[in-house]
Amino acid sequence: MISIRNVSKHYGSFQVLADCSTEVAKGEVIVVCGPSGSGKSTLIKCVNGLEPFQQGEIWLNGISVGDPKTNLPRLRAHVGMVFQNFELFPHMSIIDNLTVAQVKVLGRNLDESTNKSLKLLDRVGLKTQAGKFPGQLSGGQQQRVAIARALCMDPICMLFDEPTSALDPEMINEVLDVMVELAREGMTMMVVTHEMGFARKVAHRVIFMDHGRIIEDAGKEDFFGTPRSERAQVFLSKILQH
Amino acid sequence: MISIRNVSKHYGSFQVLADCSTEVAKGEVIVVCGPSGSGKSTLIKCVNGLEPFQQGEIWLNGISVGDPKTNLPRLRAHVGMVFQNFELFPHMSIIDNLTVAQVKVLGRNLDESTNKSLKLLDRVGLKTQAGKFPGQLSGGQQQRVAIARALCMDPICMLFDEPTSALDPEMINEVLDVMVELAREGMTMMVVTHEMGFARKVAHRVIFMDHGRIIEDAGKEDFFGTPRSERAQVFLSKILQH
Amino acid sequence: AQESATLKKIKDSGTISLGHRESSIPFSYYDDKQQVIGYSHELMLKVVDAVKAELKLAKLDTRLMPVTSQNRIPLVQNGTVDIECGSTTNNTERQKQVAFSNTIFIIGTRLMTRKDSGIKDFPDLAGKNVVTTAGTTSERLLRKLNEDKKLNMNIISAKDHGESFLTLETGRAVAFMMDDALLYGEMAKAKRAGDWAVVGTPQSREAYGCMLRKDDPGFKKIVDSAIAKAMTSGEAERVYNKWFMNPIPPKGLNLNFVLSEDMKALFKNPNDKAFE
Amino acid sequence: MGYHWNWAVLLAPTPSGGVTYLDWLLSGLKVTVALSLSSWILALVLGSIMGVLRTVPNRWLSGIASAYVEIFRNIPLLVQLFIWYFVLPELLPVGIGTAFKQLDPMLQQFLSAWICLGFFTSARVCEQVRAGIGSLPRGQKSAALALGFTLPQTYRFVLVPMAFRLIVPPLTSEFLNIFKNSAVCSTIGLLELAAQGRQLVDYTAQAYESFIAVTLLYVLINVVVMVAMRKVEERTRVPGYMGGK
Amino acid sequence: MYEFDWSSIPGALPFLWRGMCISLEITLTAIGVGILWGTLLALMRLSKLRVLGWFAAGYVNLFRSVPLVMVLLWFFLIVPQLLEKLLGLPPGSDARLSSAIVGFALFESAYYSEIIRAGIQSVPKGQASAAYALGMTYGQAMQLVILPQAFRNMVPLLLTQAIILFQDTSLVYVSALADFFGAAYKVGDRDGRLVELLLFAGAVYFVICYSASLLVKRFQKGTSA
Ligand SMILES: Nc1ncnc2c1ncn2[C@@H]1O[C@H](COP(=O)(O)OP(=O)(O)OP(=O)(O)O)[C@@H](O)[C@H]1O
Ligand SMILES: Nc1ncnc2c1ncn2[C@@H]1O[C@H](COP(=O)(O)OP(=O)(O)OP(=O)(O)O)[C@@H](O)[C@H]1O
Ligand SMILES: [Mg+2]
Ligand SMILES: [Mg+2]
Repeated sequence: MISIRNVSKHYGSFQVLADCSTEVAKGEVIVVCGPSGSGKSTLIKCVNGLEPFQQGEIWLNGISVGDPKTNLPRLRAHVGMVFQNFELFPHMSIIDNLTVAQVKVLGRNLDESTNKSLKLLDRVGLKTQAGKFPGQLSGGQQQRVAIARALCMDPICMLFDEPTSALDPEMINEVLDVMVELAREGMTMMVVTHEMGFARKVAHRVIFMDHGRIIEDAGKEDFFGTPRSERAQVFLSKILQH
Repeated sequence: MISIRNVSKHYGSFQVLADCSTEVAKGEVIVVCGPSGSGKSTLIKCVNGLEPFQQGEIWLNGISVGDPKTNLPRLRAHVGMVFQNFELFPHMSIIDNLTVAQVKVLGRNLDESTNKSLKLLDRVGLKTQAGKFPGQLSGGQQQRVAIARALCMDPICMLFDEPTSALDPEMINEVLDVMVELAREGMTMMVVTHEMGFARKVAHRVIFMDHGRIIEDAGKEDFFGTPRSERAQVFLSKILQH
Repeated sequence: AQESATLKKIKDSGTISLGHRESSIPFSYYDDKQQVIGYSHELMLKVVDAVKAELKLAKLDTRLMPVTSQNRIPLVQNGTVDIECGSTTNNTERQKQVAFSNTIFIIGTRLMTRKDSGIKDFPDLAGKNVVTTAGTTSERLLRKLNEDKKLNMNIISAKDHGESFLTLETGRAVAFMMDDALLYGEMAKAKRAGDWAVVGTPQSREAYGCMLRKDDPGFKKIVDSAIAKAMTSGEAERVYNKWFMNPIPPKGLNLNFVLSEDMKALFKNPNDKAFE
Repeated sequence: MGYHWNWAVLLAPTPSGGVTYLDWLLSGLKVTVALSLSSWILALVLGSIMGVLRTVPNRWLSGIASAYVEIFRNIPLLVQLFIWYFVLPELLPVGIGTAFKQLDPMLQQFLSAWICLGFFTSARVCEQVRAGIGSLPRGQKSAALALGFTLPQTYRFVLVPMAFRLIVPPLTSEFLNIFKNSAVCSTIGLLELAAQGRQLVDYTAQAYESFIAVTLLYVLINVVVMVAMRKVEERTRVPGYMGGK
Repeated sequence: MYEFDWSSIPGALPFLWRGMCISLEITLTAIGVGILWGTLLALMRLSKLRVLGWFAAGYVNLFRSVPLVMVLLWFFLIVPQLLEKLLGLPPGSDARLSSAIVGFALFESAYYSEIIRAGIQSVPKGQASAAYALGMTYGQAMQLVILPQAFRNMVPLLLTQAIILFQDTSLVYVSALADFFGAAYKVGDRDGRLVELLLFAGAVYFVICYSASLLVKRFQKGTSA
C-alpha cells in the first residue's frame, strides 16, 4: 500500500531525512517513534506529498508521490491525516468542517455529505456537538472530530502525527480508543506517537528514527523484546520509566 | 509552614476555588492533581499571592497572604515558584536570569549573586550553559534553569505548577530527577503534577481537586491504595492506564 | 500717538513680525536664494521703517513669517504676525475680522490663455474648462458669470496659483482667470513665457491692502501714513517700475505691466476704500 | 484674542446663491464619504489579491506583489496624489492623456483621488492580509491540502476566510485612515470636506467656526465607522476563538 | 508628451537639503517624545485605575479620529501663543517648527501608545507572574522583564510607524513650513517645474523609506532568530 524507497530530504545543508525506506502493507498498523527533531513528522508528511523530498521515491497505492505529473490533491483526498494540533478550521462549525471537503473536493452533494458527517460524528461519540465551533470543544473532542473529518473522505489509509501529544492526560484515552477501534477494523495506519501502550496493543511494526534515519524497523514483539540499537534502548527506557 | 483556610475565589459568577483548606508542614512534599480546569494552578498561585482570593485566609510562615498590609514582593522573594512554561526571561542570558532578582530584589552584590547562580546551575547540571539564552536550550534544560533560578533566592518552600507537562517525553525525567533530589533534601514543596511516579516516590500527601474543591487530601499510601471518591478513582484509572 | 497694543508689543519685544506670501509674483515671493522680495514686500519694509522711527528705536528686529491664503487671517488675529502685505484683497467680509491699511495695489481680473488658443474674451469660454485659484474673488466672479450668461463652463478650482497655471499649461483648461498682475507674475516663471497672453476685459477691480489687527487705530495710522507718504512722494511709483517695468527674478523677465489709470489715481490720492 | 465669533455664518447664504455654507460642508462630507467608501472597496480587492500573492510559494508572484507594496508604501500620499493627477496624464500616450484631461474636471479629480487612495491603502491592506495568513498555524494549510483541497481552494475556503476574521481590528483602523487621508485630496482641488472648510474660510474669513465644524464632522464619521466595524467584528467573531469566549 | 527639464534641481539642492533636515528633525523629535509619552499612555490604559484608563483612551481616540492635517492646522493656530505665553519663549522663535513638532509628537504618541500597549500584551502573562514570584515589584517587573520584551517585539512596528511619520511630515505644508516636500514644491512652483520636482521628491522619499524598511526587515530577522 505505502512504499517508501531511499527517501532523503534536506533544508539547505541540514539533512532531515536520510535514506529512509520502509513498506506498509494493506491493513497494517505502523508506529513511528523517536526523539524530538528526528524527522518523524517530516517522513509522514512526505507520504502524501505535503513535504517535497529531493531523493528517492514514495509509492502510494501504485501512484508515485514525488512524480510532478501526479495529481496531488486527488491523491491526498484519499489519504486521511490527523495532526498534533487537530487543525480543525476554526471559522467553521464542526459539521462544516466535516462536509466542506466532501462537497468541494469529492463533489458530493450537501445532503449526502451531511449524512455521512453525522454518521462519523456519531461514531466518535460527538453527534450532539455538530453545531458548535472547534474553539468550544475540549482538545480530546477536537481531535476526535479531526479523525472523523479524515474518515469522511473514505481514506484508503490514515496518517497520524502525534495525535495525543497536545492533549491533557485525561483526554488521551478517548482519542486512543477511537484509534484502537479503527486499527482493529483493519484500517492501514501510520502513527507517529510516544504512546507505547497503544503500540503494544495494536501496532504490527514499530519504526524508530533518529537524526533523520530509520534505525529500527521491527515487529512489535521484537521491538519491545530486544531492541537492537543502543539509541532505541535508551529512548525506550526514558519514556517508559516514569 | 503553609496553611490554607477556607479559601474561595471567583471570576465574576464563576467559582474557581470553593472553600479549600489544607496544611503543609515544614519539609513536607504535597502533590496536587485533578482534571484540567479544576483550579490547581489557581490554588497554587493564591499561596504566594499571585492571584487574589475573595474569602478565607492563607498563612505562609506566619504571614497572612491576603492581608492588604503584607509586603507581597518581599514574601514572594522567599517562595520559589516554577511554571509549566518555564517562564525564563527570554531577553536575558541564563546567568542573568538567575542573578537579576538576587541583585534587584534581595540587594545582593553582583559577585555574590553570580557565585550563587553558578553553584546552583552546577547543581542542576547546566554550569556550561550559563552564557546562553533560554531560546538556545531544550525544554528540559530550561525547566532545570527555572528551578535553579527559584533556588537562588534561598526559598523557604517551593511551588511547582505542572513543571513537566510542556516537555517532550524524553526530557521529563531530567527535571523530575532534580525535583526528587530536592524533596529528599527536605525542601517543603507543593507540586501540581500528573506524574504519579513522582508522587509515589517522594510525596507525603496527595491532594485531588475537582471543580474548585479539594475532594481528597490523603497520605500517599491511602491515596494510591483506596482513593475514597469515585471521581478520583476514575481520574487515576484514566491517567494510569496507558 | 494713541495707545496701541501692537506698538506696545513691538516696543517691548523689539521685534515686528511680518507676514509674507511665498509665490505671489511680483508682490511677495521668494527669489532663488529664498529671500523674500516683491512690490508689496518693499512697501511693507517702508512701513517697518516708519514704525521704527515712530517708536524711536535704535534697532528693530523683523521676523518673517510665510502665510497661506488659508491661515493668513487667523495669524494676524492671534498676533503671530503684526502686519501682512502680499496680495490680499480688501473686502467687507474680511473687514469683520481684520483691519486693512491704505490700498497698495489695484488689479483687474482677466484671463491668461495660450496665444494660439483663439480665446479673446470671456464669451469665448462657453463650454470650455476654465481654471482659477480656490478662494479668490475670481472664483466667485467666474461662477457668477457662468450662471448669469449660461456659458456652461467647467470650472476647476486649483489650490494655488502655481497649480492653476500647471492646469492651464498641461492643457486641462483653456484659460486661467485671475488678478491681471498675478497672471503676469505666473507668466514670468513659465517655461516659455512667449506662449502665453493675458486677454479679456477686466471683470472687476480689486484693492489689495495690508492686513492689521482690528481695533488698533494707533498702529493703522502709522501704517497708513507710511504708505500714503510713499505714494505721494513718488517713491511708490519707483518701486512699481522696479517690479512691473523691469526684469525681475527668478527668470529676469520684464512684466511690462503699464501703470493703470486706477493706480495713477491711487498714487495721487491714497485711501483704504474697498471696491465692493 | 480679537476674534469675532459668528456661528450663524454656517446658515448664511453663499454668494453663488440658493445654498448655505452648511450645505457646502455637507456636500463636502458627501464627497469625502463617497471617495472613502469607493477607495476602500478598491483597496480591499487589490489588497486581498496582493496579500494572497505575497504568501504563495512562487517567487515571481510574491516578488511582484512585494514590489507593489514597497512602491505604494514608501512614497508619501501627497506626492502620489500629485503624480496621479498631474504627472501621469502627461506620461500617457497623448491621445489617452488628452481624453482624460477633457473629462469633467470634478470627475478627473475624483478619479485620480479614488485610484490614489485605493492603491495607497491597498498596500497597507495587503500587508495586513499577509500578516493574517501568516499568523494562522502552519498546520491549517497542511490540513486543508491533506483533505485534497487544491492550493487555490485552500486559500479560498480555509486561509483567507480565517485570516480576514483575524484582521478585522487592524482593517478597521485602515478603514478609518482612509477617511482621514481623503482630507489630503483637497490639494488637487477636489471639493471634499476639508476643501469646503477651507473655502468657507476663504469666503467668510470665519476660520475657527469652519475648523471646528469640519473637525466635528470627521469625529462623527469616525464614531459611525467604529460602531459599524464593531458590528462587523461581532458578526465575524469565531466562537471559542480570540476573545470570542 | 511632456518635456522634462530637470535643470532647476541642482541649484535648489541646498534649499532641499535644509527641507530634509526639517523633516528629519520633526520625525526624530516626534519619535522620541512619542515613545516616552506613548509608553506612559499605554501603562495608564492598562492600569487598574479607571480614571487613568479613561484619560488615556480618550486621548488616543480623539487624536486618532481627526485627520493629521487638521491636527497640524489646529496646532499651528493655537500652540504658538500657548507656548510663548507658558514658556516665555522669545518672540523671535519660529512658531511654525515648534508647533509642527508639538503637533506631530502628541499625534504620534496616540499611535505609539497603541503599538506599545499591544506589545505589552503580547508578552505572555506568565512572564509577569514569574517576575512577581521572584519578589519583584510592579515597577521592577515592568522595567526589567515586561518592557524590554515588549519593545523587542514591537521594534518592527515602531520603525514602520516612524516611516509613516516621516512621510507624513509632508503635511506640514499647511503651515507653509518648508520641509522636504514643501521645499520641493516651492522650488517647482517658483520655477514652473512642479512635475519634475514632484517626481524627484517622490524618488527621494522612496529611496529613504525603502532603505529604512529593508532595515526593519533585517531587524525582524535578527530578533526572530
Ligand atoms: N521548514 C523547515 N526549515 C528548516 N528546518 C526544518 C523545517 N521544518 C523542520 N525542520 C527541522 O527538521 C527536523 C525534523 O523535524 P520534524 O518535525 O520532522 O521532527 P519530529 O521528529 O516530528 O520532531 P517532534 O517530535 O518535535 O515533532 C527538525 O530538526 C526541524 O528543526
Ligand atoms: N482570568 C480568568 N478569568 C476567568 N476564568 C479563569 C481565569 N483564569 C482561569 N480561569 C478559569 O478557572 C478555572 C481553573 O483554572 P486553573 O488554571 O486553576 O485550572 P488547572 O486545574 O490549573 O487546569 P490545567 O490542568 O488546565 O492547568 C478554569 O476553568 C479556567 O477556565
Ligand atoms: Mg513532529
Ligand atoms: Mg494549570
